Amino acid sequence: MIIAERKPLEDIKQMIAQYKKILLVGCGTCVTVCWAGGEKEVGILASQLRLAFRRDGGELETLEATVERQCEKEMVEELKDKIQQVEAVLSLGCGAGVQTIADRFEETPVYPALNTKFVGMPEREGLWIENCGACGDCFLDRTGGICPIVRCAKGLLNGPCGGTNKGKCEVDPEKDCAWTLIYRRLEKQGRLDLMRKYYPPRNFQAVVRPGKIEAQRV
Amino acid sequence: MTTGVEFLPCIVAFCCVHSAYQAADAAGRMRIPYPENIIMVHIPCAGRVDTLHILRAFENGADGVVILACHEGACHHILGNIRAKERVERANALLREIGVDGRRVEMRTCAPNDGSRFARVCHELEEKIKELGPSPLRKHA
Amino acid sequence: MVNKSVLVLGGGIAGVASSLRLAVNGFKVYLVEREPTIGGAALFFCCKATEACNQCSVCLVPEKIAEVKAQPQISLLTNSQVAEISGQVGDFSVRLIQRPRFVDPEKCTACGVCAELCPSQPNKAIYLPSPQALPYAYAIDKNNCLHFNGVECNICSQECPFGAIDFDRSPEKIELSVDAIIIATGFDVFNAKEKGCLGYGRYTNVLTGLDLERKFSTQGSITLPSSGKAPQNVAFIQCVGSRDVHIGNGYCSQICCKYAMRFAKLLQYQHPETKITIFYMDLQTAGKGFGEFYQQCKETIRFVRGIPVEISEISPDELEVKYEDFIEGKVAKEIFDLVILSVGITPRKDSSNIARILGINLGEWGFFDTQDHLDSTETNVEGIFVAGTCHGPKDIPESIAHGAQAASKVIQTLAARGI
Amino acid sequence: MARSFKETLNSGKFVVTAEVAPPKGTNLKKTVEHIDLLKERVDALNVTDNQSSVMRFPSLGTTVLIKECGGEPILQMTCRDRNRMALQSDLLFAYTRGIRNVLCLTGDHITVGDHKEARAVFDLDSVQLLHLVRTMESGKDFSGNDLDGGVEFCAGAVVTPEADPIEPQLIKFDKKVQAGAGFFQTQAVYDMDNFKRFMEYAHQVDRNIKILAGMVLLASAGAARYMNEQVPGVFVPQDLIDELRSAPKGTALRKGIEITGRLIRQIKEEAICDGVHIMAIGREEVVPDIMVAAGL
Amino acid sequence: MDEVKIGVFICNCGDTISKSVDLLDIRARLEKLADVALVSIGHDLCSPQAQQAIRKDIIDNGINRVVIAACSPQLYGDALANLVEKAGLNRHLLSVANIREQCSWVHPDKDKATKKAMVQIRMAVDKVRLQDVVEQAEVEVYKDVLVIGGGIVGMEVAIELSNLNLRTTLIEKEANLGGRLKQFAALYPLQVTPEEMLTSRLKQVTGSENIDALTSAGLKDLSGEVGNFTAKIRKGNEEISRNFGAIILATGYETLFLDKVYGFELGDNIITQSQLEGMLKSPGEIKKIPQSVGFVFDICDEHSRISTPSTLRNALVIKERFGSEVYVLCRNLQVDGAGLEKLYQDVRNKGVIFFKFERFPKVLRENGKINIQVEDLSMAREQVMLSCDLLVVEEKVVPHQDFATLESMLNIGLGPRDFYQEDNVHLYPTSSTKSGIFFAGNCHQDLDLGRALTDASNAASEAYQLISSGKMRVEVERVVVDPDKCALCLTCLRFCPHDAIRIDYEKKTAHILDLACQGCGICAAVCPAKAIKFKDWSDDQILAELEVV
Repeated sequence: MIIAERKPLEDIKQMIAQYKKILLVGCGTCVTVCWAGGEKEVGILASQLRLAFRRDGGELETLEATVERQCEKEMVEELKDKIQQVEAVLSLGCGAGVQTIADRFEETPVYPALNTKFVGMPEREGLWIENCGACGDCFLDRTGGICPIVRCAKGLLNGPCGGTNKGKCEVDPEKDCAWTLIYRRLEKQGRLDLMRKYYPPRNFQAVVRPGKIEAQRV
Repeated sequence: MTTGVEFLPCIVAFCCVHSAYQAADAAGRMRIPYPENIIMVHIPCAGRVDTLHILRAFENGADGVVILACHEGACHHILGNIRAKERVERANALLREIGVDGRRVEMRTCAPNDGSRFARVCHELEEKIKELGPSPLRKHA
Repeated sequence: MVNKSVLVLGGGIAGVASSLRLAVNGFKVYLVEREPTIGGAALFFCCKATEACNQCSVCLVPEKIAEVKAQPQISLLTNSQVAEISGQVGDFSVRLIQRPRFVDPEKCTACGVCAELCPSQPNKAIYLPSPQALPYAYAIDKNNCLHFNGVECNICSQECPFGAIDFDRSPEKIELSVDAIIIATGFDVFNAKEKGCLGYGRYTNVLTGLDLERKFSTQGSITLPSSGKAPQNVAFIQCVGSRDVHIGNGYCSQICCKYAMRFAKLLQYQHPETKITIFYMDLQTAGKGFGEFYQQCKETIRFVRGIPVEISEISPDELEVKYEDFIEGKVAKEIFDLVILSVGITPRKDSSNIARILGINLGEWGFFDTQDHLDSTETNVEGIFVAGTCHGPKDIPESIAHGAQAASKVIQTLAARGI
Repeated sequence: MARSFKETLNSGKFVVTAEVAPPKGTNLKKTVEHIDLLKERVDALNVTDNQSSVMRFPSLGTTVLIKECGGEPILQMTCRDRNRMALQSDLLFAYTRGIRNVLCLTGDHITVGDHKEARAVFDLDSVQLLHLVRTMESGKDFSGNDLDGGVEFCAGAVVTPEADPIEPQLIKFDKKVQAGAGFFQTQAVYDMDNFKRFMEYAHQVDRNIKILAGMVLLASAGAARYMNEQVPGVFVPQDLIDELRSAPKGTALRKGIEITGRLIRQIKEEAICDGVHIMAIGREEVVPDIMVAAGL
Repeated sequence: MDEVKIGVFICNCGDTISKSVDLLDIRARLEKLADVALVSIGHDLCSPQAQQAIRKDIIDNGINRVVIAACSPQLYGDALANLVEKAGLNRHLLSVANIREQCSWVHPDKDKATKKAMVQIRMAVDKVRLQDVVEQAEVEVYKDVLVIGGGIVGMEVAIELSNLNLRTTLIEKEANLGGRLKQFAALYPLQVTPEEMLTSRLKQVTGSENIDALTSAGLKDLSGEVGNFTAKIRKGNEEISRNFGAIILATGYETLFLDKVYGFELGDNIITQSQLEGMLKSPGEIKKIPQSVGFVFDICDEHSRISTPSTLRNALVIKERFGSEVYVLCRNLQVDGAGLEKLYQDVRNKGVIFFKFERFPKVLRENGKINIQVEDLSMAREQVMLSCDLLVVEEKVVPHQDFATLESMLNIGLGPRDFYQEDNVHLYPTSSTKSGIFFAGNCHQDLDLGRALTDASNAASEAYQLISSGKMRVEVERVVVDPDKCALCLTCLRFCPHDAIRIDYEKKTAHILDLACQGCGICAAVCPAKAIKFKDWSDDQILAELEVV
């Protein structure tokens, strides 16, 4: 699931400083689940912006809308009449959402209110961690289901670096060293041979940016 | 700063039905006066207040917002007052981001049969908001 | 619907709990209460929360009373006492005497007009028994009201917008026939004056736990009775009237250690600079979450093992407490500006008379005795049960549980006898 | 011309190597002094490659300098700063300047250095780098194209004998040996029993693998405590720390040298491994004293 | 939605409110508000005739939303809701403004009080305009109760329920019922002996056809909500699935000997209370009658109601049976149970010597004897050396081992020291955070035998009260999830304090269990997609009320 986080208010204010009337668009899927861009956050950000503008002596009129998925052209189409009434759009979707709106309504400037961070999962409610780097060449079959590319700071494929200490990573003493976790799981499953094999360097161009997938006709 | 006419702060109080509302009744029965300009919005539990409600209260011109909940460990719904405290902290952060004094949002606790404490809390709140002055977020004339 | 009826004698928290449990299960309940309002002693206790709740359970009482209000099955007979009871289980006939309240609870809306106009000093003759009273109506205190002391005054009855006040009411006899009886007549606080050497009643700054409850629930804080200043150095003395065979109380009242520590915490929350000492024999710190509470108390409160034997007043603000300090092994003297006697629970003075009326026997220390110790509600008379502190010391949740147990035993006994 | 490091390794002599850290600039004066001081005394001189991700004068440049001064350099290469193309072209250049020894390292993470926002490459890791060197020696580049003029190196790697947990390290050690590592220089070791246990394992994997025990000079008790807490996989026994602490004021360095000397003499006499790699980080000038203290 | 017509009924409470609140001015201003069809001021709304008049007004003017501005809803709340219902409206289309206790009684200044009363009534009008109908319904519920734990408390609960003729299933993980009762040597201060009590309870349990006792059985899985729980019970290797209306946990406690705290291991002359009780229970086991016995407690667990009574009991049994010397060392005697103080006096009169310590006593083993060095407070801190040939030490009271798995299955939260039941006043004495699940005995509180039996009876009657009628009244969809908006993010499920939310994977939405929901509204506030609507306190109602600021 895509995890995003709201930009600081200062940055958002600068983006829309010159506008009097804007439309805030939320997205009902990933960013709702990670509490960043759902209908509730749209309401809170709109209210905060109105207060901020009033604090600086100005006035801001806001329209609010939340589409089911911002990365679908048909769903973004529903914003048509609201967009006509505003000078700019502030999108609370992930990067894909912002660009779907920008591509569809080219005459109206579209601004991102969130920073799309990573593909991840909730460790507990309110705390999300990255556990997939979308590298295009999944390695999980060889490590018992723990991704070294994302969860090891250096993305190593052949075992831990010299910097691991008591199972923790050199970069952050709180973070587990992925290879220690892999070692323990493979040992538990009796599949340490997987760790003993040599793995050649990764194909870093497995996903030529920007990625594209052409599905066979269904 | 108050130009002659005495600044009367407008405070919105989200009152939990299980504690603050009954404490207000108890204060009433003991005829203990407290400031009139506290607008009491009743909620089934302190956990029902959303950060949006707090911000909207400021948009409508409130000078201070308070959530009056049960004491910690005495909430009918166990976690209601703890959730409310987290939301007040978030509202504080949002207000500071806007450049407004975060102390305008606060959470206080009281017991349903403690009328005198309810009145005391209301007076303290009014003093504090008077000291902070009118909210810069009021609608312009 | 069940056409069985039960008499619950005593409207304290235990009686209320029994009545609620019976009413919800379809029983008709006559809740008889001596005072003008139900709620018993606990209704006048104060909330002992500091920044967090300290689990004193006092706020459960108004909650349960609100539930009684919502139960049409329960009819309240306040200001009344039992005169005579006869018959056996399934067919008790009860004669009650109801002292006049002079205010009709059905009509009175507690609007307060009468109290404003009442001329009697120092406190009004017509009053609201408590902010959370039920029935929520005013009552007239006969010996304080001018009307009954030879003065032609009926201002309140004329001014009452609802015509609720009627002076010429006389005590009424009420006859009832019920299937079972639950006695929940509660307790009396130990009269600290019996311990003359501790100076209660003689020295202004020696108070009991009950005085603290009253002061906190009315004023919300405590000041020295002698000077009105905030207390600097407070002493709590435990086991006053409990665990003392000489005065006939060979039992632990169970609640004094708990309320003493909660008061100590509340006092220090309001006046952080106050130093507090608790003199104890054996600290009763068992109970849900109370061990952890005691650990917190240990950080800020001084505990001294040894019960003081004598208090003498040097000046109203200086009380010299003489006690045997086990740690140093010598008799020590210390000055405090406020001393609280943690008085315990004792049987009601009129419990022997009630026992006579009902024909049930009293236990060793004057509480009502129960059949076999395993079932702590059935008395020696079948169909008569006991609930709450009239059977022995209990705190509020335990009284509620005991009341519910009595109610459950009533349901089972009557079900067993096919009534 | 000094004997090649490979011959020294195979000669069965007790091999001693040391380390030289290039400057953060172009003033090579001190580096040349260190090279001249040590080039005769030790069998080979390691040159660190942006150690702890701190940008410095390049390792390749320093090894060429050592060659010019007549020393036998070991080129250290990390995978942090160069991708597989840059690594191969650097190796071709090094070979042409007579550099025959290379130490393959994964390298510290970019965020522990002084260019925390730089892009870390890590195209390869140390094991893959060893495979790269072997592939080039077979006359092909890493994509299988023929080289016009080949190379030939004595490639080595590092290992942490007292890492916690140790098993993953040992698995990686096997991989490096299978990848053709000619020699190993270990992380700092002080507890000889632990090290002996590691050596037994190492000889099980490959009888004639050459291992040099890493010797880091302890300048004070504080430095020893720092090593224990901060440096991964290093375990300084308490008695050494006490020994350092009990040393009178100002003589802690002398005590450090004496300890390192004693450890080297023990390794030599008990033939625990094939030699030592002396790391006197920032105090290259005392290496001769250590060697004297070790009776080399 | 038919056109909204609001009726505002203001009570003057016998012309007392109009003394400090200008009701006529308020009425004038209210009549101008949109959707307000009728504003009437009554003398006393609580009187039966006034309520008749209101009902007539509602029907005549076709009012479909009612605002009552009078005294505290606590006093007449239900009566007013019934009134609205009798007038043909749903009882949720009512909003009350308390202009007596919270306005005229506390604000002496007339125009300020009038202004506040106007604000209060305006908010009630704005709120009632958006209030929804919430139907009430009666739901069939199972009249069976599951009792987990077959100790004395579990059996007592089952017996009580069967006397109230409710069917119960009693499951016990051991091979036979009785639990701790089988171990006790005596039950002082109660006169009855453990054997008598055990046999009487077993007879009643096996005798009653209402009780189905399953031994060496455990709960494997639980689903559903109050009124219809579905429990999978594993007995031996077979699995039984049954439905229940309520569940009562009586899993009791276990004891643990903490040698690190005591600083020495057990041996043949240092044993724990449970071991001593085992020996006293079967005298044959005692190889040598101990001449002097020492009891020591209050070291590893200072606040338990278990160590004092069991020590006093066993000291008395030893004194009576063997007449040996008995010493008791402790810090505080927990005698706050019925009859315990008297037991303490009896034990002392029988010659048992008590020592109170502040610092822990030192215990040394020397050639078969145990020497205890304690600084006795009652003799002015004098060092006292005791020697005895048997030392009985206390064990720490801990929850039964698989409390964690059971808790995660039932999802009811843990209280202090990992015992059940959160430490919250409103749950006392036996309720859990989830309606329909209750606790009895030492699994949630520290109880001596007398209190445990009261607890058991109370838990049984709580369950009886809940499901004995076989039906439960429920507010249908008072809190409802809009499936289109729900993003299945599970936030509401994780935040609900009463575990009243489930995920409906067919309809791809969260689903609120009406019976289990206790109406706190936390889910509505926390839902990131604003998909949850709490009909009595919805977001738009609260925001509408805030417009008055």
